[in-house]
Amino acid sequence: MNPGSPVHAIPDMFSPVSAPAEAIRQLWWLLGGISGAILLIVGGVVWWCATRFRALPGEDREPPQVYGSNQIEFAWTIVPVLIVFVLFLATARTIYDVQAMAPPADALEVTLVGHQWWWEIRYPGLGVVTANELHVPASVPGAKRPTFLTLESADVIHSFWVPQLAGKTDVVPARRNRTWVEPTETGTFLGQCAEFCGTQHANMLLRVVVDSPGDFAAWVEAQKRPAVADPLVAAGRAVFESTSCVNCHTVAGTGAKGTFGPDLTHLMSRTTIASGAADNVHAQLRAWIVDPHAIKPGALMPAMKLPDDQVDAVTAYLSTLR
Amino acid sequence: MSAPRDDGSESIRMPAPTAWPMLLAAGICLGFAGLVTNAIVTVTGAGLAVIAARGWIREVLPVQHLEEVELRPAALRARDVLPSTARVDHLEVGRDGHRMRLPIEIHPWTAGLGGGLIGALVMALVAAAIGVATHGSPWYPINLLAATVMPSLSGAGTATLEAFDPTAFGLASVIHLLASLLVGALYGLILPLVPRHHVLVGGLVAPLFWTGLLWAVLGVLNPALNGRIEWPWFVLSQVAFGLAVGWFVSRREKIATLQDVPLAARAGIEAAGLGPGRDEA
Amino acid sequence: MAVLDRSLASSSPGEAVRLPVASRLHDWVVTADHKKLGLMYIASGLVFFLVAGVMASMMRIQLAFPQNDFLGPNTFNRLMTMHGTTMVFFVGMPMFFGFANYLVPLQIGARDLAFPRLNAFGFWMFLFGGLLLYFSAIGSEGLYGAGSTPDVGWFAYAPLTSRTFSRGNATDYWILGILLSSVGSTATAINLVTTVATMRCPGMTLRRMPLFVWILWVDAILVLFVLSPLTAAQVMLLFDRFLGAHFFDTQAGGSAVLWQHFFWFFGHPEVYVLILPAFAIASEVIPVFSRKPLFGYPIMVAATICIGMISMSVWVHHMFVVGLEPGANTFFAASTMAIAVPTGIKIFNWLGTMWGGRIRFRVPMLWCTAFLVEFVLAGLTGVILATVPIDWQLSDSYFVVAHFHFVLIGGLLFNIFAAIYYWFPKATGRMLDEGLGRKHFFWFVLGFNLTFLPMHVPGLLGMPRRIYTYMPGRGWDAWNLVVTAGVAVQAVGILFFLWNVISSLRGGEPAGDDPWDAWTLEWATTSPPPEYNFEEIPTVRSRRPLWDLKHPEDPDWRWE
Amino acid sequence: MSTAAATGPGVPENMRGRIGMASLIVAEISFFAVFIVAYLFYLGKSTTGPQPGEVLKTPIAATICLLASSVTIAIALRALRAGSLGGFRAWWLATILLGAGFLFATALEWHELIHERGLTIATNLFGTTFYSLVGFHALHVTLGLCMLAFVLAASLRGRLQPADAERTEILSWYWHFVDAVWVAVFSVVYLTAR
Repeated sequence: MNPGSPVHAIPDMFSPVSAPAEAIRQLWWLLGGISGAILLIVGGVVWWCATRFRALPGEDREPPQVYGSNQIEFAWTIVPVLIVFVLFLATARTIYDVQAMAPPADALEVTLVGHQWWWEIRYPGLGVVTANELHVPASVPGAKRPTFLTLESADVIHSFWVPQLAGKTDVVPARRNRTWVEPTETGTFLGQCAEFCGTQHANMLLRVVVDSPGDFAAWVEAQKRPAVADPLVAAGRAVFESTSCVNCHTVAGTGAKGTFGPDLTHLMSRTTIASGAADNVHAQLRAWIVDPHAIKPGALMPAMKLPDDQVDAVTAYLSTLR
Repeated sequence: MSAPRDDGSESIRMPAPTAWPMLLAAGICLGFAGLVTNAIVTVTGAGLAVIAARGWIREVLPVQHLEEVELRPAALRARDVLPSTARVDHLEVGRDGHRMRLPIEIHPWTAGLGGGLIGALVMALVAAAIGVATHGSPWYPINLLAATVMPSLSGAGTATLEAFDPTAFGLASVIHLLASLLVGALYGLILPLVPRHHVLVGGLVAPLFWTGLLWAVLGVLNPALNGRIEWPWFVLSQVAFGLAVGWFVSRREKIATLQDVPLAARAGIEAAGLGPGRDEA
Repeated sequence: MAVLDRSLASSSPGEAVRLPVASRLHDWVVTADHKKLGLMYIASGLVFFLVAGVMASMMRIQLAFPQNDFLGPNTFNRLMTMHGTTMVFFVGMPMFFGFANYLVPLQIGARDLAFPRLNAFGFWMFLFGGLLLYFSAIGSEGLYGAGSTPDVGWFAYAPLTSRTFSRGNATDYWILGILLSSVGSTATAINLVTTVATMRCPGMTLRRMPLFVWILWVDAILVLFVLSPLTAAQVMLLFDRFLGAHFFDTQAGGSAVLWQHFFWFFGHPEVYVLILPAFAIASEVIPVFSRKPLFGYPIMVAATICIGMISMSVWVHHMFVVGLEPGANTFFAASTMAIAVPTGIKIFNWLGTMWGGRIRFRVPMLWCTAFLVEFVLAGLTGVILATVPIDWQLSDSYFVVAHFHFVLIGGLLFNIFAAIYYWFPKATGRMLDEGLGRKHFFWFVLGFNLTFLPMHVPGLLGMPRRIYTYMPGRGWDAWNLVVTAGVAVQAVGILFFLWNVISSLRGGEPAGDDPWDAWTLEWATTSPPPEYNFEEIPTVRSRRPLWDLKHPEDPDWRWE
Repeated sequence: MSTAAATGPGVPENMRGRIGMASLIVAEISFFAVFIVAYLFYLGKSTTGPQPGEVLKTPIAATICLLASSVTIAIALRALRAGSLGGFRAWWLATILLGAGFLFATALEWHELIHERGLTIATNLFGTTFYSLVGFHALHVTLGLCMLAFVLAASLRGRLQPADAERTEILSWYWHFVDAVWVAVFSVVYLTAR
């Protein structure tokens, strides 16, 4: 991971850094330009009618009673048809451009699983599992490497949307949707679930970290290490493994193999917890363990009601999961 | 309309007010509300619905229940609609007064569409000729046009673009024909509105106008064409199209007879006084 | 005699014989009169409108600042669901049926709808359905025994609505409330279709029918086609929730996407069901105040029918992001863009009507003029959203929220206001106040644009809809604050409106039969019309029967 | 003296009933269309349990009953028009019996499916779509039978005259519609199962 890479705070579709998003921005300018022109023309005609044809006070005459004109009707039918035809052609090409793209042999495959209300991220080819922070390699000249995402849902419909990388694609249960990104700049790009998925839809945030190819390889290596076994936090680990934490969470190399909640093996490698609702710092992590609903009301993780010393121990343990 | 009457005793039969429809609605709604509340609610609702349905049926069968509504006394009825004092202006047409019948001799559909077809043919020939002249292949411009909708062609190399591709040929033909017919129809409608210089307007001004528009948006519309286009040749093929359509349309129209009538009439405005009037309805 | 007294009491407010409240209330409850039912539809629609408007304001307060805690997520989601459901099913629909009920028989010279009692049944089903939906606030099984309104969004995507993810029975209230009112709506639509087909007065051929009636006729036919699929889909959901069926159960092979197909097969035409009455109102108001007949009447009829038909083949444009085949996306992009053409033709024809007229800018015309501009913008953002790749970015973002509020407020609500100002004198015998009306207009239009123009921007900056809170620093903060401020300005406009209605009902200027110098048949009877509408059924010879009487020297029938 | 019930001039009085019934039928058709689409969409997508081909038998007798009832109701109407109230009652009763026969056959089929084959609405997607579609059709047959019975009762009490033929015919449209839906259901459910 490159700590110097910038965080793009505004998820703005006008600053695309990836091929599909770039194609969309181009179409936007075409549509925006034509729409703006039409709005100006129609608005101008309304303004002209409102000023030029306003009745004068006391005027007691009826204007000429005009019923219509077939020629004019045909003309103002054909012009919109032509405009729509042209827009349709550009739309059709872009649809096929983005949707019919076949993954090249060296594409990175990632499976993104939407949960209420967090993201599970799996790299089937690399054996890496993480949550809420998607790392992808930048596609640089000479080493072009698009990332193809398979989108699955564990419960209800969610939607994957990182505006600077690609348009959104829904994450639908019992259905495998595909989308792809090919970022050309490193940095952290923000997105979030875009389909209403229940109580905490608003806090189902997603960060995409685009690493240089070298950084990405280093990150993958770090993720493959088993969880640190540190005697100082053995107490915390004992608490973690003896409570129902393990029913929902996985920590690789331990007995915790639950899949309802995020994989915690490398929890400390992520900058946020609770799918972006809070920063991943000691105080927030502790607060989250004490009562998740104070941070994210309605979250599916229960407050475990642990005594303070046990909370400290668990927090210490989790803080070692780098 | 409503002539006042002296005899206030007249009456009209109207459907009598009734509560049964409301009670039936209440019964049905309660019946379903029981699903989310309590079975007793369903039972009550169903019972109410049966009673109300029975009441309703009795009200309309065998003959529906009407009540006599007495007409209002004459003083309270609507006033007669009186002739207005406002004078009505008319569009003035030509020299023969505003009630003359317009000699409309335009055949916009046939002329415009026919012109569009001829123009399409001429433009295709010119474009193919340009393709042969510059790349030795008539398929080159056709493939470029198809690249508007085919991403596979938009990034293709020159060799691919010079080869024949049946899909591209089909798509390009459809796009070309549709666009030509639409523009041809526009010519048929708009050229008669222009008082003179039809060939200049249709053959040069209009093609230059849309070439300018295309130039502005082609980068998004068809990046492949945009990267490879040679504008002088493009303009030439558009002008060929415009001339062909303009020639065809203006040859079919006797628009000279309309040159001294005002725009409103040339535009085929339908208005009181412009069409044929009738003496009786 | 009692009947006569009643009509006297309502016709001449100055010398009213006041009946006891209970007795007057009873008259309204048991009535089968299309005018009373129409007014009840409109009045209940207005009440629901105020309630849903308060909900919207609360949501905007919550969103004014990032990480605000005015509302919690559960409350916000309930408000969001109820606001959408109410506005679509319990404001938009009753407004359509209310104006259709009141005006269609008057405009075609009939004494009532074809089935007056069925009409009453339709109204009460609608009202009781709405009340049942709102009863969920106290009656449903919520957390800790408290009531809970539905919180699954107004289009209630499966499987969020399954028993697994939506516990308690708030979702059942959503299903039943809409389902029952849909039964009423279908009944009223059948009634309207039959009325227009069979009850027209002598001489009123289809070519002479006011465009208002034409559009509402097409609209009622559209309701017949599209409302029962929603009912069917809701029945399926009900079976899933109560009988353990698997229609939308993704665990048993059911499809979450099928619900979307069914819902939007209803849901998109529904947008046109709501907006067509607005077109009808504009087609009535603009000619009268421009002093010209409607430009291109036959084309307007054709465009209306086109819109009705195409609207049933565009539903997938709500689903461009669910991952359908590129072929399907391309087809539905084409059909969606195609529907812009007849809609554009309508705009041009209204402009053609204004062009060359002598326009009187009274309050109804102000609303219709504003509608023209706002609706063009709404239509253009619609075409932008029909462009599938752009929709991949903007679908489910605040851009969409801004777009459809432009359609439903700038398009529909502006025209409803126009209609209220235009026909209020006919229904009550009193004019609404012009000065208050102008204040209402300027405040509301200003507030509307302050709210919904800036709302496009956070969508472009990546803000999804239906979020109860958001992180600071994403570039959304200032825009959201402006949007919320706009709501306050709109509220001022609404207060002027309410004050205007209340004060004019009590002491407005008497209207007379025909205050606007208009041309359709409803202005040939008294204001308010008697129970039987016309003493004698009128006979018409042209589209503008009153013009023919006012200008015997130059009647329409000579030229049509 | 005129009544509000009068239709527009030149429009026969009976048109109101006809157009009203036609509108109702349009709404009903789109209602059934959704269930038919759902049935076809989920055909073969059940993850468990019986498939249509394993449990459905082609209901020949029920189909004949229902199709025949469309014929008998037409004959009954012709008798009513001709003024033969006795003929009307006989054929009308035959229609009711045929409809009841159809319902009985459906009940037998469901009984077998539920108790012997173990297929309920909650079993799998096939059960879900099958019972909904066939069930809603049966519900419409039941409603139709209630209305037919109502007319028969009126006729037996001497309240139905040849002058009421028009209303009765409009009711028969509903019955024909229910019949037509069965033809669609039969093709979609039973013919695809073979």
